[in-house]
Parts: sequence; C-alpha cells; structure tokens
Amino acid sequence: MTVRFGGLELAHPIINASGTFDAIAAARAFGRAALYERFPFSAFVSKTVTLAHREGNSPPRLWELGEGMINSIGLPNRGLAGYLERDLPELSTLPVPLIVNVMGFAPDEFAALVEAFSARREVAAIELNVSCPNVESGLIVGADPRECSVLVGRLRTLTAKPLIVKLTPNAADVPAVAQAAEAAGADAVSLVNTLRGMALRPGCAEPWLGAKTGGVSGPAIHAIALAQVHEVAARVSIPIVGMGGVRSGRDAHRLLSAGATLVAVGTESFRDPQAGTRVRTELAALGA
Amino acid sequence: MTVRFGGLELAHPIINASGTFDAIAAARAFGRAALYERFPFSAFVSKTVTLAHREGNSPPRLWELGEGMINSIGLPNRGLAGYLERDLPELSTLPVPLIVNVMGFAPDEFAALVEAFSARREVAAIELNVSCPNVESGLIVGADPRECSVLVGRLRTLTAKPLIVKLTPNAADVPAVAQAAEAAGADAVSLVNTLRGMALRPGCAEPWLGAKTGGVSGPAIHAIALAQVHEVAARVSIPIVGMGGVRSGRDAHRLLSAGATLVAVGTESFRDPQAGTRVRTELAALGA
Amino acid sequence: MSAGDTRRTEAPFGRRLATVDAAREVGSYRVMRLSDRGGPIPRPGQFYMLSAHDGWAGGSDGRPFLPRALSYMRHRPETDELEFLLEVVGPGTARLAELRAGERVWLTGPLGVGFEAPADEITPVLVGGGIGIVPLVAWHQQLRLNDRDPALLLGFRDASHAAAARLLGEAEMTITTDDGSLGDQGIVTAALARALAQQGRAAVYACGPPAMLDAVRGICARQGLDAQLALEAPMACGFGACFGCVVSTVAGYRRVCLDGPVFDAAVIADGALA
Amino acid sequence: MSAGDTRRTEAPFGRRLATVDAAREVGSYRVMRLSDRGGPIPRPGQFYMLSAHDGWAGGSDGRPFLPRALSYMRHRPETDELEFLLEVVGPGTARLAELRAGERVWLTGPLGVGFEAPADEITPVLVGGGIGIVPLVAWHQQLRLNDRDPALLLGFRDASHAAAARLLGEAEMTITTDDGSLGDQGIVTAALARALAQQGRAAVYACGPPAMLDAVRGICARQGLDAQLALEAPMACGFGACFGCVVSTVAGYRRVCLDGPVFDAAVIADGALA
Ligand SMILES: Cc1cc2nc3c(=O)[nH]c(=O)nc-3n(C[C@H](O)[C@H](O)[C@H](O)COP(=O)(O)OP(=O)(O)OC[C@H]3O[C@@H](n4cnc5c(N)ncnc54)[C@H](O)[C@@H]3O)c2cc1C
Ligand SMILES: Cc1cc2nc3c(=O)[nH]c(=O)nc-3n(C[C@H](O)[C@H](O)[C@H](O)COP(=O)(O)OP(=O)(O)OC[C@H]3O[C@@H](n4cnc5c(N)ncnc54)[C@H](O)[C@@H]3O)c2cc1C
Ligand SMILES: Cc1cc2nc3c(=O)[nH]c(=O)nc-3n(C[C@H](O)[C@H](O)[C@H](O)COP(=O)(O)O)c2cc1C
Ligand SMILES: Cc1cc2nc3c(=O)[nH]c(=O)nc-3n(C[C@H](O)[C@H](O)[C@H](O)COP(=O)(O)O)c2cc1C
Ligand code: FES
Ligand code: FES
Repeated sequence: MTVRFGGLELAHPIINASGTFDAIAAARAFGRAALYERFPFSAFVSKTVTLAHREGNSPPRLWELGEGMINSIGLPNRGLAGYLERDLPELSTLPVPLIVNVMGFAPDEFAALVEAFSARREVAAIELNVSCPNVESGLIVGADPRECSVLVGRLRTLTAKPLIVKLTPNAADVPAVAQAAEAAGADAVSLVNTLRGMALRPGCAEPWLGAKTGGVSGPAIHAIALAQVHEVAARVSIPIVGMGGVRSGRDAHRLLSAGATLVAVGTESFRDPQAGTRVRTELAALGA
Repeated sequence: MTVRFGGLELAHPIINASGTFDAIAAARAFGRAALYERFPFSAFVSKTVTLAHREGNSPPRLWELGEGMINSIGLPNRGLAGYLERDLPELSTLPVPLIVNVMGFAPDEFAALVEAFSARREVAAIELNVSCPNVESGLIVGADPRECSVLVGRLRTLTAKPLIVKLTPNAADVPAVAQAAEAAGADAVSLVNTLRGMALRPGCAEPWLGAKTGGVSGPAIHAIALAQVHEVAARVSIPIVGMGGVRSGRDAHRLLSAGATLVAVGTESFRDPQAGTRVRTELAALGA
Repeated sequence: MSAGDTRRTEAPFGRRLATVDAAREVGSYRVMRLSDRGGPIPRPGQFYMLSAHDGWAGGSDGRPFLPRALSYMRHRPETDELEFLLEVVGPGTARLAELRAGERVWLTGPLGVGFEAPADEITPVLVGGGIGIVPLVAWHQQLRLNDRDPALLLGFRDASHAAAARLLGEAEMTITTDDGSLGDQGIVTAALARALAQQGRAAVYACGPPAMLDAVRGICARQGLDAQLALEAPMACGFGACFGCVVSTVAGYRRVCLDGPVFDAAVIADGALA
Repeated sequence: MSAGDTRRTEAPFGRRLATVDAAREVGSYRVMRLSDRGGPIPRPGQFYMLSAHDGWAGGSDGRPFLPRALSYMRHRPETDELEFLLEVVGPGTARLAELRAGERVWLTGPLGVGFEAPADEITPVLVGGGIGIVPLVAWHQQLRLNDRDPALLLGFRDASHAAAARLLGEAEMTITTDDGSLGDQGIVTAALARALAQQGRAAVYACGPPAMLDAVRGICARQGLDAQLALEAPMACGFGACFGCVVSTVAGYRRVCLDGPVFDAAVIADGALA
C-alpha cells in the first residue's frame, strides 16, 4: 500500500485530519509505546499552528449531530515559538513523517510560519489552512482564487518543502481555488475542511456554541466532500488529500476512487481512537 | 399561528420546499378530497418551472444517505406553456395560496417566466430558483451578489407580486447574495437549496447518479441551513423562508429562532406525506 | 395513462402505524404479516411504502433513511391483514426482515397502479422472476376469484428461492431454476416462449429483474401479445412527490410510483430495462 | 499539572468490546455491569468512553453519534468487571440504559486523571451531588481499603434519587434531599459547611452539578482547605484529541478529559463553574 505523495513515501494512504488527533495527548492517555507501535496514520498532521499563542474559543465548543458534530474549537495552540519549543521535539519522535498545518491571519504571518518550519528537518511537509479571512482584504483566502494564488505564490518562494493547500468547502467554486493553488506552486491540495454550521441552545434562540457558529464534520458531510474531491480531481493534476466523514474503508475507497491520493480520517477518531488503522485494514480488504 | 409574509396572510408558518411535494400527484395517490381537507402546508410552492419543457436527468436520480439523500432530478417540468395549460388550472383549486418557483438559464428566460406568472391571478407569489448558471456569464446567479442584483433588479420591474429569491448554499458568502437580492427589490429570500454532493456506484469509481453530481438534502444539512439562515437574518430585513433538513417541530422552531418567518418542509415529506402537518402540530406544542 | 378504478385504490392520506402480526421464513425469503386495521383493499400490483417505527437508521452507511417500496402479496379483508414477501438485499430490507410480532411499521399505501384484467377470451399468463413473484401472488388470487384460469411460470435462482412458489398453494405452475435444483433448469423466459407457442390468445403479466422483463417485452412484441410489466425503481416517496423513480417510456420519463409500477410493455422505451 | 502514576492508569490504545453482564435499577438511576476482560485497573475519578455496539443512532435528532463519558463506580479486579451508574438525560444515556445482559458496548479507558489521596493526618471529606456520587463510590472504597475513614456527604433531588446512597453500603453518611423526602432537607453544601466546622483538617473531594462544585470551591477557598473537583464537560473523544472539553483555569483552558476530570479547586478560574 506504499504511496508516493508530494515527494514523501508513505506506508499507506491513511493520515489524520488536522485537529482531530493529538499525538502528544494520545501518548499520555494510551502510553507512548502502545501508540507508537500501532500508530494509525502513515503521516501525522499537527493541529493548526498560528504565529501567536491562542487559547481558542470559549466553551461550549461541541454540538453533536445525528451523523457528525459541530465544533468551534477556535485553533487553540501554543503559537509558533511554543510549538517549536514544546511540541516539535516530542512530535519529531513519532514513527511517521510530520506534516505541520499552519494558519496566518495575514500573508506575513503565513510567511513567518512557513519560513520557520521550512528550516526544520523534523517537518516533512507544510499544510496551509486557508479557511480564514485575510484580515487585510477581508476575503476568505480559500474561497477566492486570486487571494489563494497570491498567498501560495509568495509562500512557494520561501520553502522547498511540499506545500499542501487545505481548501474550504464553503466556497462557490472550489475547483477554481484548487487550480489557482496548483498554478501558484502548491504540491497538493487537501479537502474538505468543515462546513459552516450552527446549533441553538435547546428550546431557545441563543447560539449554543461559544463562538456562535462552528464547523460541521463527520458522515453528514461525506457526500459533499466526495463531490468536491471529484470536481477538483478533474481540474488539477497535483495529488489530493481527501477527507470529510470517513468512517470506514469503504468511505476511504470512495474518496480514492474520486481522485484522492491520500485519505484523512477526522471525526471518526473521536469515536474510535484506532479508526485510522481500521479504515486502512478495511480498505486493504476491499483490494485497494 | 397566522403569519404575514410578503403581503400574504398564511394560516401557519409551514410550507413545502419546491420540488418535494407534487399536489397533483398527491391528489391521484391519496384522493383529492382527503388531500385538500388536510392540506399540510399554508401555501403551496410548485416544482421549478422553466421556459421550455424538460424531461429531467437520466436515472438513477436518487441516492440515500444515513440522514438524507442526494437527488439529480434535473427540474423535469412541462415548461411554461404546459404549466399554464395543464398544471395551473388544477393547482388553482388548492385550498392555499400558490407560489410558483421559476428558473431561467438566462435573464430573458427569467423575465418571460416572471411576466407570464405576474399576469395570473392564481399566482400569489413567485420564487426565483437562482441555483443555476447564467449561461451568458457562466456564473451561478445565486453565488454571486452582482449577478443576483442585476437579475432581481430587472425582474422587480416586471411584477408587483412578491418575489422570493431562493438562495443556494454552495456560495462563499450567502448573506452578501441575500443583501444584494434585498437591495434589488426582493420581498423575501428562501434558503437553503441543496448542497452539491455525489455518490459512486457501489464498489466502483463511476458516479451513481445519471447527472454525476446531485444535491444533498435532509437532516444532514440542517445545521448548515441553520447557520445560513442565522447569518442572513443578521444582514437583511426582508422575511426569510428557512428550510433544510426539517423533520420535526423542533427543527422548524430552530429555523424560526434563527430568524425565519416561514419554514419549508422538503425531504421529510418523502418519509411522511403528512410531515407538514406533523411539523406544524409539534411546533404548536412547543408554544411557538 | 390514467388508471381506471379497478387498477388503483387510493391510499389514506399520510402514513399510519401497522403492527407485525407474524413473520416467518419461506425458503430464502421472509413473509411479514401486518395488521392494517381499517386500511383499504389494495389492487394486485399496487405497493406500499414501509419503514420500521424503531431503529430505521444505523445500518450500512447509516441507512435506511427513506421508506422502502414493497408490493403486497396477499390481503385478507376479513382481518385487514397484509402480507409482504421480503428479499434482504440491503439495510432497509434487513431491518424489515428483523421485525418480530408486536413491533410496528409506518405504512403508506396502497400506491400506484395495479394490473388490468384481460378480456374474457384471453388467457392470463403470469411470469415471475425471483422476488418478482410477489404481485403475481395477489394477481393470481384475484384472477382465480374471478374464475379465470391463469397460467403460471416462475423462475428462481435455486430450490431455496423456489420454495416461495408454495405461496401460490396448489396451483399448477411451471418452475425453472438457474441451477436446475428444482423444476426445469433454465430461464423462465425460455419457458414463457414455449408456453406461448402452445397457448391460444394470451396476455402476459410479468414481474422480475429488468433483463427478464426486457425479454418478456421482446417475446410479446414479436408475437403481438399484450404484456403488463410490474417495474421496480429506487423510490424516495412512492406518491409522485420526488420524480426520482422514473422509467423511460415512449412518451418520455414516467414516475414508476404514480403511473406504474404496472406499465404496458409497449410504452416502455427501448433500452429502459437494461 | 502532570499526573503521577497513582492518578492515571493508561488505557489500552483503541476501543474494545465489553459485554453487559447485568443491569438493574437503583432508585432513579441504572447500574450497568460490564465484563472488561483483561482491562486494566482504573483509578478512582477516571472515566471511560462508552457507546452501544448496536443501535448507536436514531434517537432524538438522530443522535447519539459520539461515545459518552462515564465515570466508573466500581471495579472488581477478580472478575475484570466494571460498574457504571447512569442517569438518563438524553439519547446516549437512554440507549446505554436500555442495554441488557449479553449486549455489547465499545469501551475506551480508563481515561483522565483521578483523585489524589490526602496526607495521613487529613480527613478526606467526600461530597456528592446526584449522579456525581459515581466517582466518589470508587474513591470511598479505595480510601477504606487504605484504612482511611472518609466523611460522606451526599445530596439528591429526592428519596428516589437518594436510593443510590445504598451503593456505598453501610458507610456512615449525611444525606440531604432538596425536597426533604430523605435525610435532611436542603443542599449538600450547607451540610458541608456544617461538617467542616466540626472537622479537624480536611481535604474535600467533590463531584456534582457545576453550581454545587462552585459552592464547594468557595467554602474550601475561604477555609484554606484543599479541594479536588471531578468536573464534567461535553466530550467528543475523551483522550485529548478534539480540544472540545475545556474548562477555564488560572493557566488558561485545560482539557477536562486529559488534565482532569479531577482538578484542584484552586486552579479553576472564577466563573468557570457557572
Ligand atoms: C414497486 C416496488 C415493489 C417492490 N416490491 C418488493 C417486494 O415485494 N419484496 C421485496 O423484497 N422487494 C421489493 N421491492 C424492492 C425493494 O424496495 C428494494 O429491494 C429495497 O428498497 C432495497 O432496500 P435495501 O435498503 O434493502 O437495499 P439498498 O442498499 O437500498 O440496495 C438496493 C439497491 O440499491 C442500490 N443502492 C445501494 N446503496 C444505495 C444508496 N445509498 N442509495 C440508493 N441506492 C443504493 C444498489 O443498486 C442496491 O443493489 C420493490 C420495489 C418497488 C419499487
Ligand atoms: C468525566 C465525565 C464523567 C461522567 N460520568 C457520568 C456517570 O458516571 N454517570 C452518568 O450518568 N453521567 C456521567 N457523565 C455525564 C454523561 O456523559 C452525560 O450525561 C451524557 O454524555 C449525556 O448524553 P445524552 O445523550 O444522554 O444527553 P444529551 O442529549 O447529550 O444531553 C446532555 C446535555 O448536553 C446538552 N445537549 C443537548 N443536545 C446536545 C447536542 N446535540 N450536542 C451537544 N450537547 C447537547 C444539553 O445541555 C443536555 O442537557 C459524565 C461526564 C463526564 C464528562
Ligand atoms: C474538533 C475538530 C478540530 C479541527 N481542527 C482543525 C484544525 O486545527 N486545522 C484544520 O485545518 N482543520 C481542523 N479540523 C477540520 C478537519 O481537519 C477536517 O478537515 C474535517 O473535520 C473533515 O473531516 P472529518 O469529517 O473526517 O472530521 C478540525 C475538525 C474537528 C472536528
Ligand atoms: C427531490 C428533490 C427535488 C427538488 N426540486 C427542487 C426544485 O425543483 N426547485 C427548487 O428550487 N428546489 C428543489 N429542491 C430543493 C428543496 O426545495 C429544498 O431546498 C432542499 O431539499 C432542502 O430542504 P430539505 O432538506 O427539507 O429537503 C428539491 C429537493 C429535492 C430533495
Ligand atoms: S418515488 Fe418519488 S416520485 Fe416516485
Ligand atoms: S473530549 Fe476531546 S479533548 Fe477532551
């Protein structure tokens, strides 16, 4: 099942979705030896790192759906400096390549993050989370082909490491953004991020989540993810990391059939900490 | 529970979503007397009417999800002339006001449809399905504030009847489109239409649906619909018809709480032909 | 394509709860008997939309979500009981086949247009393939009640499936199985061609897999015989609301749930039963 | 905030199937006993994530989807049995409470950080509110095994809920109920204030609704007593993966599932238990 992906050679096509598996926490909960021995993913994608430390959104941060959930976690992280000092040393001991997911609220922030990680041997690739507004233009970078093109073009000059652009599904024309990313030098795209969603306090008109709205993930979005992967695959030739509602090898197989090279497991890891391993085993049993 | 909506006075806030209830077919299946006596909706919204007759997409047209479905029906209808001759006389006997949903593949087609229905007393309001590309510009009208503004502005001059603009959720900034519609003279907006989705033939890489992709509806999209209704309500002052995955009075109550004036029941009618009545009853029991 | 009163019983508006009275295996299939108190008398060929009251979710891919179309097999007016025959092919039929006496289902129907009786001098020939036997059981019973003497030709995969033929009681019939484990080895349409050769004027009533129906259509067209085909199509609603269940006819797409499921073979477009 | 070995047993990596051995009502709650063959020995205050193997879907709004956090109440090392106590508040607890002997659940755990024992000269005072009794049953048992003599103060809504107090066996305890139908009428924190007044040096261990924990925190802060609070938060994963379960502490947000659920009362931010 070995897969070549943007210069990396991975043992199999199943990785984790950013922000849905914390290898450092999992080592505390399950023991490092057990975790490393049966690490579910062929590469590990970190939770989004921002330039400054972030506490994340105020709770509640979770809402459960019949086939998924809404989260408004709000990208808590130690910030670049804290990540380099505290997280990176530990994550560099992982048995698989490390992909660092980064987000900036302005192009300069993105640039600082990419430069810093570009200089670290422990980092195999960089994923750009562009589901956020560029505070300078007010536009969501991942929803606007031009914004995306300008950003990726600039970051491309800063690193030789594989750059993966993580697309947001909350866009009118996702393939156009993917094409812009490819033309600007991205080595791969990943999709989908969460769909904007909302929940209300039971029996009341107030938003439930601390951040009011949040992102929908899980099986509820799988058919939407499949359509977007399929549409993007028809328009770009760089590899695709497909994700969105994968709970079984069959779902992973669908995303691969639709044109993905790797598949990321997100929300399903919450239900089954070894979901990555199960998905890979089921996928193998399907002969894929 | 009487509700005023864009000049109409409706007995309660529950209507049907376009294309999910065929009153003429239901009269054949259930008997006209029984249907009219317990008509589930306070207004009836027709399936989209286009200028020319359409057969719709080739089958299969349906794919089931765990909490919803994908359809690629493809707007089959008799076309304007056929609708006026065959459907309208029968629909005008309904015990509730009739809202005609129309779609054009170019502004002139929209204009012809709006003018024709504007002249008919049987028609209480006109809903514009703008989830389609303008073949002249190539842009999806409902995903682009300018396109939407130009179209609605032109149609506004052609009719005094209430104009409802039905927004597509496959857009980066739905509230911006809603604002454009309001500024151009729309009396109301309705949302959400289906989300673009896809299914593959089991065990194979070919698309299942005859039209390859389709639209996701049902509970899977409810949280997404709720977010969009909430966001649009914050930005427009015209009334909103909320829809998307409503299966109970609680779901309807959520959409009303988020800012809708009316709630449309779509996919749930397939599971329960009297879903509209049940939703209304449950809503009343919630004291709303 | 409007249906006369003899072909459609209107359904009560809405869905209603019915209780499972009994369920049992018949060969590879499952018979489910429901008590549909106060329900109307359906016409052979009509169908119902069913879903389990509890646990209608959580199977493969989280399904089932929509109700499932099932032809009724027998109706007992004395007791308001309906019998269905189930072949388990996915999460919906699996859940229905799991139901035990006392459990409840949501029921909408009868829906669609049933079979139309042939003129007196014409012999009805009923041809069923596999689970397609279901509407023919109802139709056979009705024809016998009207003193008609239908011919019966039933094809199955194997003896275990052919066990369902006993649902037709003592009636005389020709059975074929793909593997020859019961009756004649071969396909039922071959048996139909043989039977029609020996028959006077006949009208054919068929239900089964698309390829079988297509063959029936071809045979009847060549011989100038009327044929009525009970079709299947994936359905979301069953009452004409979704336009999802269409079949291609000479007049364009038609909704199987509303204009069918029984269609004259002559109106079905070439290639529609592929 | 790192947890010593005595406060965290690492969970086997992944989820595993466990079988329901028995389930019974205790007053308004339900006790569920699972056989967790080969599972590790948990520490009082730790919890597990549970979901039913079958039918984990289809309740209100289609839920449950995610597993549910439950403190363990008792663990029997001889038989690898785990006991849980359930209060039905929604679709997840409803489904778990429905399970009968022989049915299976997915189990991940033990998770989180449990209670830390007080120094020898300090009396442990255990304060539980409602379902918050659960981790205290385990903790009480462990303290007694270690020859400590904890005080027990338990508050319930009414006598039917207070029936759960019998899960602590013959232990001496103070019971309060909101309606006075058993024990003293009033809230358990009032009883705590009275008890502490008569106590020498005490360390308080509390689990219950947020308002109760906040009151405990206030009382202990004023009296300069250590308190450990077992918190609840909505959880998606239970093993630190989602960052969904945070509580506000003096050092910022902390994950209840990873850094808790047991926290020193002193680190909890003002207003976090609102
Ligand atoms: C008028 C009519 C009468 C019928 N009468 C009977 C009867 O008497 N007895 C009987 O047993 N059956 C009958 N059927 C067929 C029955 O309705 C289907 O077998 C049933 O709906 C299948 O549901 P399922 O969940 O078991 O299988 P599904 O998993 O839904 O599979 C059925 C087929 O649908 C396709 N499929 C797979 N996944 C999906 C998906 N996610 N969405 C859409 N399609 C999918 C595949 O081709 C699969 O083979 C009748 C059908 C019709 C239309
Ligand atoms: C560490 C820990 C230990 C616990 N130990 C126990 C125990 O031993 N025994 C026990 O009975 N309980 C225990 N709980 C609580 C238990 O986990 C919850 O009661 C349970 O998760 C509720 O699930 P439910 O589906 O029954 O209810 P839900 O419907 O999920 O309702 C629970 C609450 O969540 C909110 N809510 C409602 N709908 C949603 C939604 N869609 N998404 C998110 N939130 C919603 C509401 O505030 C509601 O009151 C513990 C919790 C934690 C964190
Ligand atoms: C709790 C949670 C936290 C997430 N955090 C991040 C994040 O930090 N960065 C990011 O790019 N995506 C984040 N995501 C999005 C996921 O990586 C993934 O794109 C999405 O959840 C869809 O996959 P799924 O349906 O399998 O979960 C998060 C998703 C969830 C559910
Ligand atoms: C089978 C089907 C057909 C539809 N046809 C139309 C249509 O003709 N015109 C239109 O504007 N919307 C159409 N819709 C969209 C619905 O009106 C509605 O916006 C959408 O289904 C979301 O609501 P729901 O989740 O309650 O179904 C259709 C939806 C379905 C499921
Ligand atoms: S099943 Fe909906 S129209 Fe036939
Ligand atoms: S529940 Fe996921 S981090 Fe605590």
